[in-house]
Amino acid sequence: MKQATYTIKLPVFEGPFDLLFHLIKKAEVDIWTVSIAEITAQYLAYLQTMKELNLDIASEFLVMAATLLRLKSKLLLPRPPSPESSDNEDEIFEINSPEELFNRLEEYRRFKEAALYFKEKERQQQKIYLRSTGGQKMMLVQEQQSYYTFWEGARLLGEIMRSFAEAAASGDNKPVITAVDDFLVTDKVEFICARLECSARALPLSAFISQKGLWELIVTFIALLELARQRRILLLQERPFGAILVSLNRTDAKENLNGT
Amino acid sequence: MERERQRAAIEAFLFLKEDPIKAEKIAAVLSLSPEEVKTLIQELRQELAVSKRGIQIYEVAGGYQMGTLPELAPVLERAFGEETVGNLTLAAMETLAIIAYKQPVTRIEIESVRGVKCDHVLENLLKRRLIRIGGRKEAPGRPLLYGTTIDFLKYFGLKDLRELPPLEDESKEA
Amino acid sequence: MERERQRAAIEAFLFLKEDPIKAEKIAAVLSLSPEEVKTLIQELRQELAVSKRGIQIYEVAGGYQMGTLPELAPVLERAFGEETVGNLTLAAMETLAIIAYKQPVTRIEIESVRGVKCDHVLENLLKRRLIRIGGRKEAPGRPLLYGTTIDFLKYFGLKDLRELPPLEDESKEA
Repeated sequence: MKQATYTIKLPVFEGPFDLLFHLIKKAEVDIWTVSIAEITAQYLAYLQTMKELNLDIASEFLVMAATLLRLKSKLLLPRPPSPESSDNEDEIFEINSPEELFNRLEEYRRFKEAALYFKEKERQQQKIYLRSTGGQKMMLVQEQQSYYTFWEGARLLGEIMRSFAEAAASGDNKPVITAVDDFLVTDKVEFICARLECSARALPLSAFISQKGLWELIVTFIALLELARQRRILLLQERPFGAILVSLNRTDAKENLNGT
Repeated sequence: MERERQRAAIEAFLFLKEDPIKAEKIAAVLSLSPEEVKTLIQELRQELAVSKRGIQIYEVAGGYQMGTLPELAPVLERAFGEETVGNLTLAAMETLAIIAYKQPVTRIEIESVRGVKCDHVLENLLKRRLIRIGGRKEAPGRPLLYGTTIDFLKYFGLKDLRELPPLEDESKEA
Repeated sequence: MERERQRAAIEAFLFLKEDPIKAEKIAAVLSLSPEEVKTLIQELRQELAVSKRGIQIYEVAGGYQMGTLPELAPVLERAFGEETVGNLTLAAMETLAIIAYKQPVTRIEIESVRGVKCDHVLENLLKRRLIRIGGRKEAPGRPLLYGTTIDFLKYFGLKDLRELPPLEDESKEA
């Protein structure tokens, strides 16, 4: 869906502001003195040239055009003393006066220029090769998620289990199977929560395993799964294949307790 | 440990470390003051820069990091192949610029500057770890707040955020 | 490209490559002869060695590789702590020694020298890529044959297998 929208030529401009900005520049006039009517006319002309209009992506441009037309019509009328309206500022294009439009365009221009600075910095920086990337240019982190939570994909289950197994196997003790089932899932759940409660930061999986044997391992794993399912804990990972950390889901623990 | 040895140790550190390393950290290991470490690193940097050595030391993201001489980029590119990751788009640059200067900032605030929806761009920047979610704004709907990351500094080779040039108008106002 | 630049490029190469890199390969990229490259590297090596720089160039596994100055090991170990890979156990060393001298060799042969079961150790060495399976012996049961890897040479800083010291008994026999 999203890919298909790129069939039209619009993305030359990064948005209606960008286009407006371009038009103003083309008219070679100062942003403060340019006639709003003139920009509007140019803007509409530009919209006209877009033959195969993809409505989805062009809607923002159309809204902008409407805004400009409204501004133009307002200019023809005597201005009310207090333009009280813009309370619902959820609307990106809620612009009520030419001043406001100019201010916003001006603000946009500043960041647009800052973006050029970044572009130049990027260009410079990409001439420097780092060792960490094995001869590739810097920052090859392309598709890195800042964290995963458990629900974000069953495909992560395998990885979590593997990490868990690794955490369990670290240390010299290999899991030993004992007949005594002295660990109950409910106990372990309590233990995990208590442990997390008094820890300000997220803990690694190994924090919950005392190397007592295979049974405890299984119970711990089930307890963690259960807690994750109830959304009482969060499983965090800073990068793929990184260590998995467990923390309390403090944000909406209450709702989730009733959730299941 | 004599001075020559200390310099060698710093050089070895920077060589082994893949991320920018702070003077404080080096200082702690060598039992030196951070100032001494900084002086030694400046010396080394200077020396490497003047003699145009293949390896240089850069000041990035609050620490120091080794990298190759920029002039060698064409040769190295031939050797190691073209970059695989695309550069950032202009839309991404604009968005990043807004976040860098206005952080912490909400999506709506960014969009109102740019005049376009940014969810897609934000998602991409998050994935590339150039920005992060830094909390929620105490406002209706508790919108997420975005800020830049250390990787952002590394990507652009910036020492810290203060290195950003002042925004044009801000400087006029000041 | 002038000589200084060539040297810088070689330095940058070695810096970026984590594996030993052959003179021929560097030569191909810089459009130089392998002899020229070797001369330049010798110069660089000499210079780094004399001035006891933190980074040195070593001749390993038929190529060149950058590494830190050996004298700095204690400081660096302190700095990186547990980050360094655990050392090999004595059992692993014994097993490696047997494989290095007797390769290609089967598990039974190794075990008959050491007098203990080795499956566990072998598995570990395989994982660490210090040894590899090089085929099967034409014998009953067609057992697997083990040999050492390039990583083995790197791990011990050997140029090639001929650099191994002669086995005590063999030299006596000779």
